[in-house]
Amino acid sequence: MIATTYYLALSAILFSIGVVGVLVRRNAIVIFMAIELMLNSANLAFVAYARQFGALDGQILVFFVMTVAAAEVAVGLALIVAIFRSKASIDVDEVNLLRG
Amino acid sequence: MFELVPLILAFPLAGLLINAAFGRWLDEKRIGIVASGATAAAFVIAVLQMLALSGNHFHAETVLLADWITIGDMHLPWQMRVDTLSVTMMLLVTGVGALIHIYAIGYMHGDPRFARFFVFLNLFVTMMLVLVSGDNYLMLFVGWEGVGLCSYLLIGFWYDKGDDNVGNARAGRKAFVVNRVGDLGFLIAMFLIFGAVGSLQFDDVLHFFEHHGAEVGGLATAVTLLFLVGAAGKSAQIPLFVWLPDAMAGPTPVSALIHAATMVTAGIYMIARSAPIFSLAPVSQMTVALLGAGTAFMAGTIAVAQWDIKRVLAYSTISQLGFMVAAVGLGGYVAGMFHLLTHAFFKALLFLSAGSVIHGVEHGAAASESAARGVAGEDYPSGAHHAHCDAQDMRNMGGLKDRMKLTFWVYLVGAVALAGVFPLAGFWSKDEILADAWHVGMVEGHWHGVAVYILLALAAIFTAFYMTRQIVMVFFGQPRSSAAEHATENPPTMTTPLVILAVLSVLGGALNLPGLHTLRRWLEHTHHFFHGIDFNLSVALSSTVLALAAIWLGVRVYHRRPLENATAPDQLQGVLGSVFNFLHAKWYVDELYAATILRLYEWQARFLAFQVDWDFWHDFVHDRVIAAAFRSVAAALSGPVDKGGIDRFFDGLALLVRAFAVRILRPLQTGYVRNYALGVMLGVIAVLGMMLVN
Amino acid sequence: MSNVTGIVIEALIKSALLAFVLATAFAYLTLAERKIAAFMQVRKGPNRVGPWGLLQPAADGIKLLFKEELVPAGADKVLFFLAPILTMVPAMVIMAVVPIGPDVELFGRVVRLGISDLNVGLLYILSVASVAVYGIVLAGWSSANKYSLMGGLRASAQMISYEIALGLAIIGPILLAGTMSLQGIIAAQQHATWYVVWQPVGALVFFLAGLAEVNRAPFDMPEAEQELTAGYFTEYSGMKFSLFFMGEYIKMMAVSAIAATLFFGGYLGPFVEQMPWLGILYFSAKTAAFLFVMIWLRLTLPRLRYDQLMAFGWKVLLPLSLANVVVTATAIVLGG
Amino acid sequence: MTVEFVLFIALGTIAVFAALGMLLSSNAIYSALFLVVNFAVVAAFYLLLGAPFIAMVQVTVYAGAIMVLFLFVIMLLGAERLRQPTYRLRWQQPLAIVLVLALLGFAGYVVATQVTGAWPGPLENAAGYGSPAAIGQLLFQEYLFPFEATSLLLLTAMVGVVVLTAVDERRRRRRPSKRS
Repeated sequence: MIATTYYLALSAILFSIGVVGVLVRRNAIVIFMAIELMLNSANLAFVAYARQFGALDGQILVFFVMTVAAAEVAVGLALIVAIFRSKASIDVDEVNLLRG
Repeated sequence: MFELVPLILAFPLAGLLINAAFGRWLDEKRIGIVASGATAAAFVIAVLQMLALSGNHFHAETVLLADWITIGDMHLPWQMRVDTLSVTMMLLVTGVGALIHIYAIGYMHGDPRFARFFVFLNLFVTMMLVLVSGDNYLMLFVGWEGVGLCSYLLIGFWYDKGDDNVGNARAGRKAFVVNRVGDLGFLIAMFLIFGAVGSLQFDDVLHFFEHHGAEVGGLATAVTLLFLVGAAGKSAQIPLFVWLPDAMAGPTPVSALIHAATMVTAGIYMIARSAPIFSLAPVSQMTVALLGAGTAFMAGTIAVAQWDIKRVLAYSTISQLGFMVAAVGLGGYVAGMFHLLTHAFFKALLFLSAGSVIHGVEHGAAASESAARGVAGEDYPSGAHHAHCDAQDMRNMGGLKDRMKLTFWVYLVGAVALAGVFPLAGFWSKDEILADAWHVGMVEGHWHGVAVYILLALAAIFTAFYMTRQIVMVFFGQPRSSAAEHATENPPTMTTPLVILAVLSVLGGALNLPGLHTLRRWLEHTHHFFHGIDFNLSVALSSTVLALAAIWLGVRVYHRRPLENATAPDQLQGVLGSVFNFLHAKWYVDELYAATILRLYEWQARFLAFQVDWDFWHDFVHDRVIAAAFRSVAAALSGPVDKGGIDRFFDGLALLVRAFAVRILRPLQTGYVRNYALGVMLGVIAVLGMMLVN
Repeated sequence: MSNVTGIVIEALIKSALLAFVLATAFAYLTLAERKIAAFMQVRKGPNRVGPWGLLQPAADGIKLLFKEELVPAGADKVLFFLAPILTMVPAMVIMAVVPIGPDVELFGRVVRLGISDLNVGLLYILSVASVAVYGIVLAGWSSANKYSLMGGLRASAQMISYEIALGLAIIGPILLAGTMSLQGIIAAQQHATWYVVWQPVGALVFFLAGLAEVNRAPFDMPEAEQELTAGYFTEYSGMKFSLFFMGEYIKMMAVSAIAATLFFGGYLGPFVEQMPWLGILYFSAKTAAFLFVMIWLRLTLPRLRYDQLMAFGWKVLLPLSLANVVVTATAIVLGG
Repeated sequence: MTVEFVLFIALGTIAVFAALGMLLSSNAIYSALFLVVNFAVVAAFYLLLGAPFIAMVQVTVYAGAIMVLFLFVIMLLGAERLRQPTYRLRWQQPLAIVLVLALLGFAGYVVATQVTGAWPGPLENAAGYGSPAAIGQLLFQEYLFPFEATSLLLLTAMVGVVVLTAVDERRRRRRPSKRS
């Protein structure tokens, strides 16, 4: 039995990597993947907690997170495709029409 | 068989719905067949009801259609009543109605609003049947208002014709408004009845008055007088008769059906229906009788001095309605109903024949005009009243006897019947009324009976005289216009109903021959008040002598020295002078109303509008007091307070906000997603840090 | 501890055995396909190498082994090399949860004929099947060839689309048996009849979707020769090519085996309880029957157009399988 | 304990390196593949944590569907590499790293001080823990409403995607054909 702490630490590390991905990468798709990574690290923490307390609710939450992630990816990728159609690029730095 | 009675409403209703929905796609023939067929089917139902009644020992029967109004303890069912009185009216309405429908197919040929006309006619038949078949006063009132509406619609049917192109519409309005006065009386009467009895069912109400009427004193008198107001409006009695002559603006079949044969008799029907109440109120009865007799006399005198063929008939109608009202006022309900029936026959006949004459003359006008232009005779639609000479003015006619033979003969029959010459229908019914008056006056010794008798006898003399005058002016002598010269006989759809009605006018008296009293026996089953008196030979003889004398006089005045041309003065004008003018101007009744009621009303309205509303309320109170006060306060507020203080404060605030936004906030909006994400991250770190510190 | 070691050793032996059997079966499946094709087209087929051409697969293998491995200039070399392996591995791994016979006694211990029996066995099959698409997609992309890329894209779209119908078709047996374990489903069919009786629509959908999942005719769009030369493996040659080939045939076998297990009672048959080894025979026979049908279909039916294929998947199979699930669930609830 | 711990360390290392690979590869395809590896390892963790159902769903949904969709879009757009490097927001990179280190510091502090001492060791899980049946029971009884809500969410997403990616047929038709 591995202590829950380890899983939490691993989850924190993966989450941080995801954050860096969102903040640093310019490729919209990669940013998306980084967000998926963050969701996954959260899922990992959920499952670890679920085992810690012997309650299945954490696993159910993972289930819902996956559903939301699937929907989010579908819409997000569709948005990226739409942006690509008009800009011929998926560089997020080129999509700055909202500049003040 | 009584359960068939709803069909009597359903048939005309279906006819009107079919024509209203599909009329624009149907040709005239089909529209006419639908409408006439619907009315004829209703007539068949009415005949079946009559047979059903005889099979039921003439006992009244009610048929419940639906619960209509239920408020608390008050129940007003939508219930139809089949008794001898209502069946009589049903037979009359549907029978004469069907004939007039058929006639109208020919008369309205080519009219652009052909389908609408028949929709209105069917609606009228439906409403009239609601009126006569209802089992309570409220249903009667629904029909009452419904026929009023139809009357309005049909008087103004050619709403774009008449004086200034709105004359017909105005006539319709006049009819409607004058009728409303009567309706008001009727309504108040209903309220009184309901307040006293708690029901409007005929049986309940009449039963109440028969057994407790004496206890409530003046109620019966009040109710009956108010009923009289209603009846005066609908049946064109003094003082509300003024609308009926104007109603001649409608197409002639309408005049025949509504303003001679059916709707105008609604008042008589209503009084007959309420006979038990009237019998409790001798004052009302006397009023009714005198009013009817007065109307009969007055309208008779006016009819003598009119030139418009339909106008003469209109006043004649008022006069005859006066006969009926007088009859029911004298308690001679059977005589009144009898005269109602016979009058329906010969007045419908006269109107339709007059329509035939007008139609013929219009054709003649069209033919002479096209002949003048050298164009072959075209079939001009009747609706196009484009003749340069008035096709209804008798002075433009003359000599039509040879050109419209059939019309002449049936017109003659109708006129003689109306004049009350033995043995035609009018003779029997009118004599019964006179006999009633004689009976009341001489036998029972009431003074008003004598007065009524005298007035009615005079009216009968006038009747014979003006009918003679009309016949002579229209059919004898030489044509006084090219239109009359070219007049032609009309198609069989128009003449066939004339012949049928002529036969009825001749034989109608058989309904209630002395000794047989068929009608009286029949009607007695509805109310035991429906009794009659026996034939009075002296009255009959005297009235016949008077009528013949009047005819002789008419022939003498008009036939010996015929009118020379269309613009020549009337022969009577020379004899009577200003009296003729007075009569021709209809006793100046319209002018009297204009001078009294209208002037007063207008003055009061003007006073209210200009003095009270405009000058006082608007100019003084609003403009001076309120507005000025408001304005001064607003000026104070807007000037120093708003502009000087508040505005400047917010302007400065806005400048500050703008400076802040431009200098600091705007540069933050880089438009880079990653930048925003960094902001989010900063926030997360900050929140986490705060949570840890705490 | 020795028990754990025994289990590990047993699993290793079974895995190796399975790999060997699958490889051999693949070899002879290619021969069988050629023979059957020849029979149906009234010709002889391979008959030169060995008696009745039985050594033909070995000859083919040796030929492919010694062929030159070509790598296109613009290719992504790592993925180009990885793709065939990624295709092969899921195909073999998927068989791990399929029981090929009842428990037997061997060397004094009860041996389960089948590597593992997961309580989420069917989910395992689905997840592995969903991963199988990577090899094809990456092969298509890494070849730096338009045809290959098209093939890869088609393959991914097709497999994602049909996976849904496949998954929904599997729900029928799960609902009936009340378990996701394949052993459990077979056991349930021992009491009831074969599930094809209760789930004819489910079986049909499963078979058709399975055909599409393994890119077999008439759903072989990713490798449509006329349009895409050879689709995603246009640029492959030698051993890498044979790995793709092997992957496809092993997937065929896997789909057949799973179909036989889910709807046709797996290893069940007469006298299995008395002679457990008979089970393997029954199982093989059923699987072979499916394989025969697949080959038969390929030789009979023309290829679908791509839009027809997608429309069929989304507008026919998916609603059908959904309706099947609804009807099955309703029937179970109503019938207790 | 030791075997399991070694397994954990090995898998954890793979997970972290896969995540870093995702972060650092310049080619989006490699990023995606690294992420797939990461997901697979996380699935393995789920197995270790007694959640076989979630593990299988993780592989099916994340690896089998979501990442395939990513790959599909990357290939479709030909967008594995950005065309030209931009020099905007260079300053953000160090700032981001500093912030993330702060985050890690917070997390480490919390895990080290508050979680470790406060909790007993993980409970031994009852039989059937994490099985499809148990999850189904919970999902369709206690979490029925959220479950239905997610179905609505998915439907909405589906419609949204169709709308977003649909080519405007009218605009396409208005464009004059080159041949004519």
